[in-house]
Amino acid sequence: MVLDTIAFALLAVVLVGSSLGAVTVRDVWHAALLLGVSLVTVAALYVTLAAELLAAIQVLVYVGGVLILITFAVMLTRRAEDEEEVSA
Amino acid sequence: MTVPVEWYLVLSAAVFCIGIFGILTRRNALIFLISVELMLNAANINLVAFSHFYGNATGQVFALFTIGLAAAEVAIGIGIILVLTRNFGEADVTLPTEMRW
Amino acid sequence: MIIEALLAVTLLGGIAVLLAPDRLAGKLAFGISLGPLLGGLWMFWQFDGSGNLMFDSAAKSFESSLSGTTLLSMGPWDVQWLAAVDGISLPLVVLSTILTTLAIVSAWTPIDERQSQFYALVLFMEAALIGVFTALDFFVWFVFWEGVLVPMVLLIGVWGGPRRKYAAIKFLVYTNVASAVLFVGFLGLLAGLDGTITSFALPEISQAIHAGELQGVGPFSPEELATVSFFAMFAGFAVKVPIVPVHTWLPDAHVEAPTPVSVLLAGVLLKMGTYALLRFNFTMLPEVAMANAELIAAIAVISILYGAMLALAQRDLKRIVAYSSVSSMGYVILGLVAFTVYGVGGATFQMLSHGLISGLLFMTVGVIYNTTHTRMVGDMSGLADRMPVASWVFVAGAFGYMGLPLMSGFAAELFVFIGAFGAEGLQYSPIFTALGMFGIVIVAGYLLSAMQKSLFGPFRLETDYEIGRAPFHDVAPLFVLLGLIVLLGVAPDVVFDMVESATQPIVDAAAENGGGA
Amino acid sequence: MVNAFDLVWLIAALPFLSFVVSVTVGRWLPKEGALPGIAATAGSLALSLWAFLTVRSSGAHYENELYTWIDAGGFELTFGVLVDPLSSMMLVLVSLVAFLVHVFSMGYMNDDELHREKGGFPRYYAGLGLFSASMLAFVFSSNLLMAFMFFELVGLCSWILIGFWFREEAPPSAAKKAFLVTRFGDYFFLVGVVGILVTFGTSGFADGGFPQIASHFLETGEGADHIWVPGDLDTQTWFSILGLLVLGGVIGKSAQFPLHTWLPDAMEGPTPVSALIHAATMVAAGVYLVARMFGFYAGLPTVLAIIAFIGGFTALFAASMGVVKDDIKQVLAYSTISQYGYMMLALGVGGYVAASFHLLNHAFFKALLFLGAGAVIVATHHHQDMWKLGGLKREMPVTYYTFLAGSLALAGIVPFSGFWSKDEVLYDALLIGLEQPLFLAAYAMGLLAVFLTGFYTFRMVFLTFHGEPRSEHAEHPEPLRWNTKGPLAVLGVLATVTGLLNMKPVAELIGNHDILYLENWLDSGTAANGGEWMGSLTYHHYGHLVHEVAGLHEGSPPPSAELAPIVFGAISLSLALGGALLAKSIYDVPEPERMTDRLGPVGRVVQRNYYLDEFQVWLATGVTEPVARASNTFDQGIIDGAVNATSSVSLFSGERVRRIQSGAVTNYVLVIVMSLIVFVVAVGIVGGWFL
Amino acid sequence: MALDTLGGEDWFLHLAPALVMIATALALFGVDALDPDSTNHRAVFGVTLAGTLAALGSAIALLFGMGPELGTTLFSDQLVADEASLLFTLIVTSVTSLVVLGSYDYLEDLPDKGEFYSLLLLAATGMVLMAHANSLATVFVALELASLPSYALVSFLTDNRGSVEGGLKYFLIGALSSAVFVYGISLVYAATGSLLLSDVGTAVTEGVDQTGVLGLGVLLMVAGFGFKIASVPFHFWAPDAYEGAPAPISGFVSSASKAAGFLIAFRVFTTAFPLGAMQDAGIDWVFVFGVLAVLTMLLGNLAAATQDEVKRMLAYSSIAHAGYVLIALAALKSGGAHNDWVLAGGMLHLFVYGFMNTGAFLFVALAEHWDVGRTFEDYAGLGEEAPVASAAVTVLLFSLAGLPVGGGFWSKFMLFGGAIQNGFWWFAAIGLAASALSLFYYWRLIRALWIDQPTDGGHELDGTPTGLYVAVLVAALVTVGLLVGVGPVAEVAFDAAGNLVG
Repeated sequence: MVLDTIAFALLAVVLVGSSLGAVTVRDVWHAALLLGVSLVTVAALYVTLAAELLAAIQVLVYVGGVLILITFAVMLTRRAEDEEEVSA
Repeated sequence: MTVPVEWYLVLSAAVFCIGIFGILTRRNALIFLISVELMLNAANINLVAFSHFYGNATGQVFALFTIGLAAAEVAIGIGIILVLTRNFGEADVTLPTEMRW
Repeated sequence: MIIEALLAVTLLGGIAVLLAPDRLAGKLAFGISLGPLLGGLWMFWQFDGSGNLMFDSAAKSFESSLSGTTLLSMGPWDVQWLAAVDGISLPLVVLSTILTTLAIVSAWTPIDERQSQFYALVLFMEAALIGVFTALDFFVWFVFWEGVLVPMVLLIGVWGGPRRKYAAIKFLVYTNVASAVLFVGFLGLLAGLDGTITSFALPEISQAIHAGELQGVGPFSPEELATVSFFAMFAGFAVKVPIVPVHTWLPDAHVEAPTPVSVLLAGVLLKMGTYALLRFNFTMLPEVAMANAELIAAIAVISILYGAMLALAQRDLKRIVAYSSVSSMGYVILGLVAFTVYGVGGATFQMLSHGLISGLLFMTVGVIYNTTHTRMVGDMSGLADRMPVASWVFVAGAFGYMGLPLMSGFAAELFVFIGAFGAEGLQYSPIFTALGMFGIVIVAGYLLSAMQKSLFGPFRLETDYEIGRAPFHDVAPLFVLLGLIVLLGVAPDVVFDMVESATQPIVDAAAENGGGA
Repeated sequence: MVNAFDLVWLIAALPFLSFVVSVTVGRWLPKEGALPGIAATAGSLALSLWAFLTVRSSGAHYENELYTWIDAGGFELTFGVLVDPLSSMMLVLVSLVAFLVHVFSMGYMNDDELHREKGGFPRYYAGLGLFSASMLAFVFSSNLLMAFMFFELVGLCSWILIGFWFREEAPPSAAKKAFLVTRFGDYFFLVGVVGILVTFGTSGFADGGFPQIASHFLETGEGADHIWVPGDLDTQTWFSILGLLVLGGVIGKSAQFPLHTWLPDAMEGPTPVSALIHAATMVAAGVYLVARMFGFYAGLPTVLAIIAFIGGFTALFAASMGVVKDDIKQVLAYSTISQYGYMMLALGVGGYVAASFHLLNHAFFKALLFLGAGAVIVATHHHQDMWKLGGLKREMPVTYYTFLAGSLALAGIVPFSGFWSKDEVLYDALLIGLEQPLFLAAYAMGLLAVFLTGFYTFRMVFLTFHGEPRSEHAEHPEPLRWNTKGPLAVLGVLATVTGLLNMKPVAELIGNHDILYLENWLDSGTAANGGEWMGSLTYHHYGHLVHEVAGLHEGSPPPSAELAPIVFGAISLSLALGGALLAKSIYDVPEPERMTDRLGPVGRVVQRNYYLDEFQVWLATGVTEPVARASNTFDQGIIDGAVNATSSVSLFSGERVRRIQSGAVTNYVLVIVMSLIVFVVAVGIVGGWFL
Repeated sequence: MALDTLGGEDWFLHLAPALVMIATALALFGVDALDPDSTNHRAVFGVTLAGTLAALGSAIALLFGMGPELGTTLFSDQLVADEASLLFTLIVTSVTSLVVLGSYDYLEDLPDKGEFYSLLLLAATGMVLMAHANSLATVFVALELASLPSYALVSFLTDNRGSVEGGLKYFLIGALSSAVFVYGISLVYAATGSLLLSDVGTAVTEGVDQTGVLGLGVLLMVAGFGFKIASVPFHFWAPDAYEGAPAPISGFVSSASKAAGFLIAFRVFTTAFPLGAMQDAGIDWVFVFGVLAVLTMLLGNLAAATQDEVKRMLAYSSIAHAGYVLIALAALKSGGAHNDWVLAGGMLHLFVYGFMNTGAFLFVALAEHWDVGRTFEDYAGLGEEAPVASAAVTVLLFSLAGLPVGGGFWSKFMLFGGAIQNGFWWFAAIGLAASALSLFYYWRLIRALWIDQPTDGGHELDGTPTGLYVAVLVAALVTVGLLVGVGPVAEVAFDAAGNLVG
């Protein structure tokens, strides 16, 4: 009972915190990492809601797929930025 | 279920708002994407929570679709962002303003 | 079938002309236009109908077996093909065909580029005009009504004068706004007849309204609905007529349009407005018209006098004739609101008469312009010296406009005045009429001044070529028109008999519904 | 057996035919249209005489519908023929003068090589033909509407003929002025016609016509059901309004004050035209019209008073201007106005016979004077200024003596025709005037005008024909041919003798009323067959109406009843003679002087026609034109401005609205989110979600 | 379980158009994969055209009752096959056919032709599925299926900054909107516990506890739809995307995608959120749509009136037309006698609009093909040089303005007439005023074509792109044909609308 509540509260705090972090940190790379944190937190939240399968898929698809895509994109776009910085 | 379902509602709303906040405040296209992902997740939290609440699987199934489509969206989005970077040199969404008015 | 045949011949002829080479287009269009012309005259000859189509009592003429065919079903409503003529519409059909043929002939000289397109558009417009005057289903009618607009705006826009672009867009948007307003007005009536009618046939709608079937819609009581619809439609048609203060498209359009188009614009298009006013407002909702008779009469009188004053201030011959149309159309309104046989019949007669006379004047100005390349009164002087035929025809037309007896203008104006003077439903009718009649003095003022300055006096015009007589095909149409004007002036009964028979039911209905008389 | 009456329509149709001939093939004919015109008017004259004699012999009157113009809505408008003593007399008069003028025109126009109008003569004769046709049709009109229509047509012909020399500046302008001023009067006329049609349902003159209905109602109060009166107006007042409205046309056409200004300008037209149209016939149309529908006016005292006063005033007013004119045609023009004033005065006092009499006489002597002036003009190569003439008596004896006959008639010198009719007019006016002071004022003005008439007439005669020639042209005038002299001679005889038709003073003196041929003629309806309805068109009937219905009683008889006409005839004769003698003393000298300069400012005012022309020009150009221009500015600026402003505002707001599309996607998102929030809040508050 | 009862009776027949298109898209990948380096344009084009025409034909056949009976649900009520879905399938497949026809010449010199066509077909499939969607889940999935290829198609010209910019904006706003939309769905689910439209409707009718949650959800869904149909204020992507996209794609997105978006809006709001119950609950979506309609009509027309570029003018005009169609939702009335009329008017307008608008954009494609230029001035004199196409587009433009030269007149009449019948005369008034204004800017193009003199002596028009010509002509002919032949379509629309508003 209390445990559930505590777990929810904990997860909520982490989720909100990491989400806020994801949209506020300067560096895109950090933002992507923080997004990963919040996605995992959501997966954990699913577990508390008895949606284990969904949680697994969340981790697989989101963290495994989306995050990697984003990471990839960060690398690609950052390189372009860096080049510009160098040239500038 | 001991945690009141409204709490999930509030939590998801918070995440949703954070997503909107991100979209409004950041100019980087990737952050934009990240924010959208957060909003989609907020929806999913709702769906899963109420799926649990109502005891039917509908919400969960739908959440599954959402995850899938979110992934596809990111894929397309990143493609576009890459083209954007190629054409405009930066992944800044405020950069392309040639078409206006 | 004759009506359908006229439409088909004109439309297909238009397409044929469109495909014809430029150098043949004018002659070909003339040949094709003889078809509807002869058809129209044959109808006029054979006309055996009586009464007004909007009433049960009408004996329909030339209604074909196609009439009543359902074209579309819109939920519970049917759009039908309904076409017939009565004593009001048949003369207008004939007028349209006559003026179109003459306009085509008069276009031979001035129109020298994109000829096949020009003549094709004229024929398309003729088809739409015939449609407007014969269709009895609202939607078919409205299709034709707007169908006139499209060729006309292109004719002005492509072949017009220096400010044609401005004139065309102004005409287009202005009249289209008007159409929108009248459309809403009419839809209001339809909404009020919800459940009563099953088609958009105008006679059915009119009879339903007369039978008191109109119900309130939304916040409006039946009476309010009738009033609102009446004025919405009135405003819409007023633009087409045009009535002051919604007349300002007219001078621009007239002045910029090429001569043949001006002829059609003044000769027939303006009649669409008055015809529609008669068919819709004054036939369907006579009680509203009578309840607001003084207001409408005041508008008419203002149109007459104000339009005449504007004409007085102009220096461009075409503009003078254009503004005089505003004035002349005021008489039509004055006649309509009188709700007497002479008033309404005279209004119809004035439509015909004005069509012929203004057509004649525009054509004459065109002939003069073709030769002199100016229309400004101050630029020329003593033109009668070099162009006697055109000048004296202009004189004849001008006197027709001034209401010289034994020409159609006098007959028309006299009928209107007689009709309006003793109108029972119109308070102070003698005063309104007398005020309106003062227009005949002002019209004489500006036309005589214009003639004195431009046609008479010593010849003076700076040109680097010899001013000579106009070619035969330029002046021939003038004499046809002049002949018709005199014919109608000497023997108005030729037309007025059928007009009267179509007018009487309106007057009777007004007397019953409006409680006047 | 062909009845003369059945051919009356031909009287108008023949000149119309000549009009058609002139227009179509005139230019290829010898004399370019003159001959068909002469033939047609001769035919008309013959037919008119035949009709006149038929009326005389049978005492019959004839009314017939020729053609139904329109028949709708409860009443029909027709063209018809009404032949009675008045119209048959007028037909003869008009066709005679028209015939003579056609003949004269050959001399005046065709023979004048100097002022040949290339290709213009067919137009000239077409105009004359159309005019004759219209005027004759006007005369035999059986109803007011038809009369109005031909009234307008003669106006058109007047316009065409005044502006005949359209290549010059002045004639077209004068033509415009003439048409416009008469049009102004005709406007009231038309309102009146329409009003009469609506009021009575008919505009017929004769049996069952509106004069009969009106007088019957005024007399007995019967028949009100068939009379439409607007609102709660008093019926008699309404009749008076209608009468005044019709009078508007009369004032315009007969050149009465204040619409007389066009007539002097109309002298720009060829002189035969002036003779025919602007002296003898068309200008008479107004007076004739009042006489024609006198049954209507006779019962309306107010209208009669106005007619009389306008007439008297015009007579004096125009005469005063005639005194100072230098142009021979101008003098004649003002004298014409003045003489028509007398006729109006006569009608206003119920002097139906006197008016008709003066109309008849005036037509002859004024046509004569104009033709004489025309002869002078053509002989001296178009010199009209009397100060450039003089001494023509010797070179042009025929012209001089006929002109003198006309002048004596005009001045009212016994026994020439003018004396008799003018005297009768004044006598009638005096009789009514003794009762009603307003009429007495009209009489006084008329009487004073007699003196002026004598003066200006002989001033004209002396300046033109007496003394020494004052210019090259006057010294050697061109010889004239028969076609000028013939008409002059005919008219000269007529001007001398027509006065014998109605010598009222003589009749009173000898007590034999049988010699009042004209009066008996105009009263012959009752006398001849006593037909019921014809009573309504007789002098007798009119007199009855004037006295009984309008209440204009003749004043107490003058001191010596038997002598009265003679006495007052003597008074006016002596005034005329006085004027003539004064003229002789001043102008019948070898070196006459311009006296107008001595009149000082008054003279200038008179010479400028009391600035009435200026006033009317000011009305047209100083008032109407600025109003028109202001309307135009208003139209272009405000009304069209509003239209253009609508489009400008639309486009401007479009220009503004599209600026929210800033191009930056973050702004888009911001707007979307904000509007979403607004929606949520708004709908939430309205829907009560937060409760 | 037999194949034909997998999702319901005859499901593959019901879904034949969609299936044909998916199959064609897959076949395209196959054809393209055979030799990726040198795509055989004719073959790819032929396959695509055959596929879309087959889909179109099957839709027509189904509509004429040659297939299974309509009005059934498939896959456990997830999809529905009724007149409405068929009508919109017809719209989508027609538009797709026209666009495919027009694309042949447009793509002549561009790479990745196979991808283009397959994306087009997939997007079209998504739109057809939108027409069939019967649950919020399928609505969302179909919506995304339609949107994702569209993003790619808009930014298809990867070297063209405009195309990329348009695609980016389309994508970003689209992503946001789909997130908002799905969040709205989740809230509706939270309030009602169901995603099936009918079940949601039942739950709403029975009353929900959480009015605020439901209301918020509904409004968020409105925003999602608003994005799809480019309604003000969710329209911002539209002008930029339409302007930047390849012209055939602009036509495709602004016609087909909009139509599909409208249909699910019609379906969702009439079925899942019954007006009476919602208004009782204080969620007056009709009012919201009313505001949207007025804003959209006004802003769309006003902004279009002042554009300098033809394509952007058409883009704004397409927004304006969304405003007219929104009246179909805004003029519904609880218990209104003429709800079917109003709704049918919207459907009919979308149908006619599909042809008019696609035709107009394809004309722009023609101009782009000829390198005519972008602004009105650049188009000057085209009427003389390409009279047939210009005449066709003249008819289309007049019809867009609502003049009775084409079917646009009837559909506008139905919309405004229905609004008046239901008592919302002010919509009709605003709509007609806006239409009148629209005539102004459509006229500018007509004027440019026929009246204005070309500034630099005319254009060099190389070649006659047959496909584009045929497409523009067909669009014009159908539009004109609908003037007299709108009857059957109107009947279907009435039936479809009747099914929705009952």
